[in-house]
Amino acid sequence: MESLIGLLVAAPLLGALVLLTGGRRLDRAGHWLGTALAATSFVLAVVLFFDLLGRADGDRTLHQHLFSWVPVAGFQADIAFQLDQLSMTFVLLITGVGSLIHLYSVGYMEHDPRRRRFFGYLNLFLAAMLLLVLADNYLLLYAGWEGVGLASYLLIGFWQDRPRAATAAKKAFIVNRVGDIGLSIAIMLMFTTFGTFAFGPVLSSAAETGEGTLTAIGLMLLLAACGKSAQVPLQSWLGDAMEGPTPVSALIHAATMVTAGVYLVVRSGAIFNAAPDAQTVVIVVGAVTLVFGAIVGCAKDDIKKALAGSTMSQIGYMMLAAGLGPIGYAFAIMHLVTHGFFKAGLFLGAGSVMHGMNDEVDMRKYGGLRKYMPVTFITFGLAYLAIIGFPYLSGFFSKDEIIYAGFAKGGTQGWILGSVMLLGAALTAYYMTRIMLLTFFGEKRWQPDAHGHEPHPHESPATMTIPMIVLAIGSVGAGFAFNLNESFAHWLEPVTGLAHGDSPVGHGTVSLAATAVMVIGVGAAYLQYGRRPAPVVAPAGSFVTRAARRDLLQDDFNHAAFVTPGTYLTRGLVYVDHKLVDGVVNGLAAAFGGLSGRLRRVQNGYARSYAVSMFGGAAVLIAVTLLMRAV
Amino acid sequence: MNALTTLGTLAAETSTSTGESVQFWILAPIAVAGGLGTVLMRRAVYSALCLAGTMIILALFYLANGAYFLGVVQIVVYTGAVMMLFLFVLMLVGVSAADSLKETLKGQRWLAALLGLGLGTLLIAGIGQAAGGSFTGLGQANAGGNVQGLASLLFTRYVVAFEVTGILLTIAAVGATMLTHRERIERIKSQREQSVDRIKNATHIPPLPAPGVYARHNGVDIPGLLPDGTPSELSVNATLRGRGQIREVHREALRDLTALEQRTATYHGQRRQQGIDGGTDGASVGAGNGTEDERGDAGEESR
Amino acid sequence: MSPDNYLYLAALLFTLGACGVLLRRNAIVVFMCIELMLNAANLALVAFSRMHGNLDGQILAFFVMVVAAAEVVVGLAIIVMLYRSRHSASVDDASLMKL
Amino acid sequence: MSFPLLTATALAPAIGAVATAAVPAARRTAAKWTALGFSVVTVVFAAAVLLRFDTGPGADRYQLTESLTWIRDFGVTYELGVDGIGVAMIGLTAILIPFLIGAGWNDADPKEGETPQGRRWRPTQGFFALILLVEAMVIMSFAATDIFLFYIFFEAMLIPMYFLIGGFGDRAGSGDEAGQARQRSYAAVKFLLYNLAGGLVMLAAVIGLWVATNDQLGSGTFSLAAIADAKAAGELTFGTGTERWLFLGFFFAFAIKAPLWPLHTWLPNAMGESTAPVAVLITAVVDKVGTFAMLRFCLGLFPEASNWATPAVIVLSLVSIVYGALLALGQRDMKRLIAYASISHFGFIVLGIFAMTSQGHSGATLYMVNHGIATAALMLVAGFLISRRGSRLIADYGGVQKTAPVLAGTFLVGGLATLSLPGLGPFVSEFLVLVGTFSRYKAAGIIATVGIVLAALYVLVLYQRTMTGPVKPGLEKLPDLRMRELAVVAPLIALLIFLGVYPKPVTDIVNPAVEHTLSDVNKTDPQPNVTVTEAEGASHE
Repeated sequence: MESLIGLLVAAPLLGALVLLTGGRRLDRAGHWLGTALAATSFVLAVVLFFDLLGRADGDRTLHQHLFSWVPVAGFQADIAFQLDQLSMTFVLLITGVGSLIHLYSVGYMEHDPRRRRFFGYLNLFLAAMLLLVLADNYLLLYAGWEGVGLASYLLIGFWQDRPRAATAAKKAFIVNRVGDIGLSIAIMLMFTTFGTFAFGPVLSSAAETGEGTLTAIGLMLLLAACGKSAQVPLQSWLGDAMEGPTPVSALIHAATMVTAGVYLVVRSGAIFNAAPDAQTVVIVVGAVTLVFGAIVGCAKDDIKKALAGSTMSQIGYMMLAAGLGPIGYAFAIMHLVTHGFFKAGLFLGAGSVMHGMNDEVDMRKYGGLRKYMPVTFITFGLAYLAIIGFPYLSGFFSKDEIIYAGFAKGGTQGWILGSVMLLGAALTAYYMTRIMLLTFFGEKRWQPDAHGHEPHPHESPATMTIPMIVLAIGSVGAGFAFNLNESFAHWLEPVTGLAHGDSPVGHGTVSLAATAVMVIGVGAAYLQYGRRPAPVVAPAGSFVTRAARRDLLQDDFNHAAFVTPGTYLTRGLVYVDHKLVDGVVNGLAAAFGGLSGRLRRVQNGYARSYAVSMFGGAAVLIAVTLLMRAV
Repeated sequence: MNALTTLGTLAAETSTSTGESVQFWILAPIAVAGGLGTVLMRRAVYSALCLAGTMIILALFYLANGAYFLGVVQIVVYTGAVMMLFLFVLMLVGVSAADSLKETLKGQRWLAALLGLGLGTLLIAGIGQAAGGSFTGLGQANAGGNVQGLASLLFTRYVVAFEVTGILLTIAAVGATMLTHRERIERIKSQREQSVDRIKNATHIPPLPAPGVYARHNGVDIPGLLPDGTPSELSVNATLRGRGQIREVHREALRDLTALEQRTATYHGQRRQQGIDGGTDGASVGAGNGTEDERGDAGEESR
Repeated sequence: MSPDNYLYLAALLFTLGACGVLLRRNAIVVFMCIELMLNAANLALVAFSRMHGNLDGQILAFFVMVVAAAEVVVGLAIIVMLYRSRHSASVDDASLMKL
Repeated sequence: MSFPLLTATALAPAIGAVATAAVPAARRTAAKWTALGFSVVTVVFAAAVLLRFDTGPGADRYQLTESLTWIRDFGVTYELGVDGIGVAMIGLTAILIPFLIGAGWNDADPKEGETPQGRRWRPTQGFFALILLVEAMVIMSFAATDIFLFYIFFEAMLIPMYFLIGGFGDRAGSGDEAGQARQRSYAAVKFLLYNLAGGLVMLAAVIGLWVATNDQLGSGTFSLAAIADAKAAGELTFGTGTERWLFLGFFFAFAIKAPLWPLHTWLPNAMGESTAPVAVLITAVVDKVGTFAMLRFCLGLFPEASNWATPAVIVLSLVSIVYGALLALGQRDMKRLIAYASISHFGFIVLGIFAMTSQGHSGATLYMVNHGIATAALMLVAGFLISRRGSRLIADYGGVQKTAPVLAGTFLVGGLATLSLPGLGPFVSEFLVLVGTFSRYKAAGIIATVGIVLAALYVLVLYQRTMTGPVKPGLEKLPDLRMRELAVVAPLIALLIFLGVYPKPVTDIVNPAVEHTLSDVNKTDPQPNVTVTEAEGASHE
């Protein structure tokens, strides 16, 4: 069985290699090959899953040690995999959603000349992501971590001839790199502290380590998580990442990659448990992002950016839950999975809408689409209900559990967290409803685009609708299934541990409150957008709105804080290097040149003046000898 | 010869005799004067002669110091051969090529003077320091005869050096011939051929005009005059021309001519007044000669 | 008188020769001055040999003469060449050693 | 004495150089093939060295040794021998050269409309002969275990390099031929003077060393082995002052060669003006001699002084890392950008060397190899691009990826290797260096990580400006990589991936040598402060 783990990663990796180096002859069948390989690894994942189910709770951890990667004295890094419940969950999510989105892309990218390469990149992403979640040590995880970064870079910038896409891709990679510093420093700290960075020994011996070190490691890990999961303060790239093709946004920037940060935190739970300060910071980051993303989501008119904001805020939920420790880990992952379903579904829906609307992304130019694309409408609607936490859909369960856990943190902290999350829930309901109304309800507001093409909204082909349907089913049913006598939490318990804090408010109350705020949010949105037709051109709006449209000025801040000074610094240094460092050298050279220029005047070529110096020399010699004798 | 022996006896003694000192004090200033002359004379020939003089005096000093062989060699080889070589070269290069003593290099003269003084004083100071009053004469060294003594040394201790210098001399001789030898590219033309192509390209077909061939001058360095009185370069030897050693005398010659004509004219005037004596013939003949001469000259040129 | 005077004379002549070398431009004259210096040296050598009472000084002087002769031969040949090529025997005209 | 394998390895390219130079002017292609052939022969010999090298426990430190007396009076011997580090470097050199020759296949041909000036005028032959000559000298300096011998080749290398830089410019004929020539000769002279200055100081140190040994051992020696024995026997002990001066003398030369800030300014000129293969030759092969020599001579001969100088050197290397990266960001000229990137990387290498940990040393050695290959890939592709457009300015490019996707792809891979992406060789080495540094000097390690971000920045900015976006006018007809060019780049990339995924072969060779070096400077790795309980650490079975 263990040997299958390697195959999980190998299949898509093979696909990537073949598709990227294969050349044009693969153009016709390439996409099917990619999809097939993705499906293969999904099948393998299912097989392994049932194998794990077949085992006893205790030994549901498989290891596969392929070969020693970097053996240097004390520093032993291996290419080795570890499959336990946590990674199993991710593997299923990744391969499952991944395969669906491959299928979807077959239709979505049909007319793109570089479709083969697109699938190559998708496979590459799958391989890297699987490596990330299957690695049994932090260094290998780091490899996968950067691998998904690369894949997302390639996919965001897939339409490279669009300058904005290229810029967005670069931005994403750079910001992630900043996060990666955290991960690498964390690994170095682990190495210096434990002499290893394999999950097993590190996590098992985390407890008997000084809290200071652990806090440092935890914060560094958090930094990495912020980069990858677009948490404040490293969130700025996610919005721009929507430049990429929509399937990419669905797979990478909604369902899987952006949740890697949560995986990292949960995986390193042992460390965080022993470092409460770090946990607090995690919680804060989560809470801030939660609200931040929600606000941004409320203001955007670009449907994908709005969804991106929502992603941010949902991951904020997960992060917060992960920060809560054992009482939150399981639910963080649970919400992660359900979110994977409905957010992927939402994105695919959005993609299908754009597909029908000549890639128009401005929601204000949609309207009344439910008549034209019913399947999209229904699937999108179900996912919508799921995300706003409509009772007994998946979002309802996972989110409520998290909110409950927040209260369960206890004390004022608990109250603060709970209320913040409730506010978040309200905002979620508001912006999702807004999207829903602007897109599918009301009158049609689209006009011919620049080329005078009147968009003809139509339902997408089966390759696109089928995944949407599957995901819709998932987003409806997953939460319920998971929550049956906490099956999901118990499944994860051996890895993450499970605890029930003492909540001041009961379960029912929390659910009730959540539903209430949800209703409020929906109502508010309906009042604003449902009753009267929305203006095609966005109104100026208040300062807050304008700020939110600009992602709450995050880019402006980054620009002012880093980009501009950096540019000036480099310019200055170039000048210094040329004028100062080089100038000294050149000056020296010039000085010598001048000196020799003077000296060569002596060589005037007249034999007689040479004779003069000769006799002079003789005279001096005689004088010296005489002096010598005299002395 | 007896002079030599007396000098020898002088040298044999361990302190110089008054005779020698007298000789020294007479000859030394002359030697120095010769040296000065060598340095300061404008014409190279004079420098050479001065040098020769100095050398002869030095030869005498050698003799006085008991170096008979060297003294003789000095006179025969140095003064006789080397200096003559110098004079030959001077002749080749131009006897009267007197270089102006005007200094071209800036400050050269001052430096030279300074160095001269410095060097001189230093040397003299050095000698003064080293001077040890008494000295052993060449008595027993020259006992078997100076030449024999030299020979025995030369062919025993210094034989290698001697051979080497021999080789050096040979090389020098060969080198000198190599340097001065000029490779002839084409055969020397015979007189016949020369005249032939003189005719061919019609350049002074007749023999060149003779130099200075007119009244009261016949030096080779004086050009003949054309009828209009201007000198004819052709009439002077090419070498002299090359060295610019043509004596430009035609002006006063012309002046003399006009004076002569003047005189004849006046003489004729008197003759007309007096109308006696046949001296006119001679005069007329002379004048006729002169004119005849000029005509011939002019004729040569024009032809 | 003491034979040192010969040495003084030699020094004087040598200096004169040196000055000549520095001052004169006519290569031949320069040459003569060099000869003068050599002769001065010879005089000193002869005087030395007399002082020390052996003939080595004279031998040396003899060699000096020989070498001087060789040198003169070659040198004068060079001068003649020089004169042929550039119709002047001035050492200043041959100032091509300048870079 | 067995077959002199090392001599043969060095001799092969030398003979090749002569043979290539001897090819008549008209037979240009023949010359190219000759050069290629001999470089391949060298690879074979290097492979033999690799195989014959015994990495087992208890193997000698220096193997394949050869020893002949040379100048007895000065104790100069012809001593060759390699430790693991030397083997790695020789391997790198031997492997790179054929690709450089392949890449520079047409670089030295007479330009269009340029008529051969006479029978003796044969730039092509000269170009390849010089490259082979450099290879021979580099291999010798990697193999020499006699300090004087090393010094000779260390210096002699400059001569062919000088001609390579000054004599063969880019085809980037941007009109102003004369200006280019001036720039080129300036660069060549600058390169020469810098390195000569270093060499001079080193010579002084070499003589000083000889004097020191002469005073204490009675007979001066340059042989590493002899000195090591004498030290071990306690017969040879440098005074603190002496040792420091000698160390500084050697280090100065190596720091110029390496190049370390602030002695770096010759590199951008040299790499900017010379053709791409020569630029690679400079930074990937020749400069490595500097860092290699730091490991073998500075640390090996003057351990105390090395420890004494460590703080200063670490600061310098940190400055190099950040400074080089920032300047790379500021460049307008592709090749200069890569040059500054190299400066940053050399900072990493030196950092690893002076971290004095086994990770640091192995990392540095690996880094030398990886950086060589990565820079080769990036620079050569850049060279292909430049030769197509005839300009080195980044601003002249854009959207290349649309017209020449393969070129863009390879360029990107090269770039990713430069920013040390996991899965490609440089990542392993860079991380080892970082860990090695961090485990001894926390702050230094953290500052060095900044280099990671900056590297990503300059690489991706370069890629974005040149390859993405709308196609710049004048590039519509840009041809994609040709067969020859692909044949040059593809193996390099494969090599990068292999070294990234399975560097074990290299580390196995390097590790023993590293242990020796560490014991030279009598340092041991800092131990983790928590002893891990291998509870369920069933991570490897």
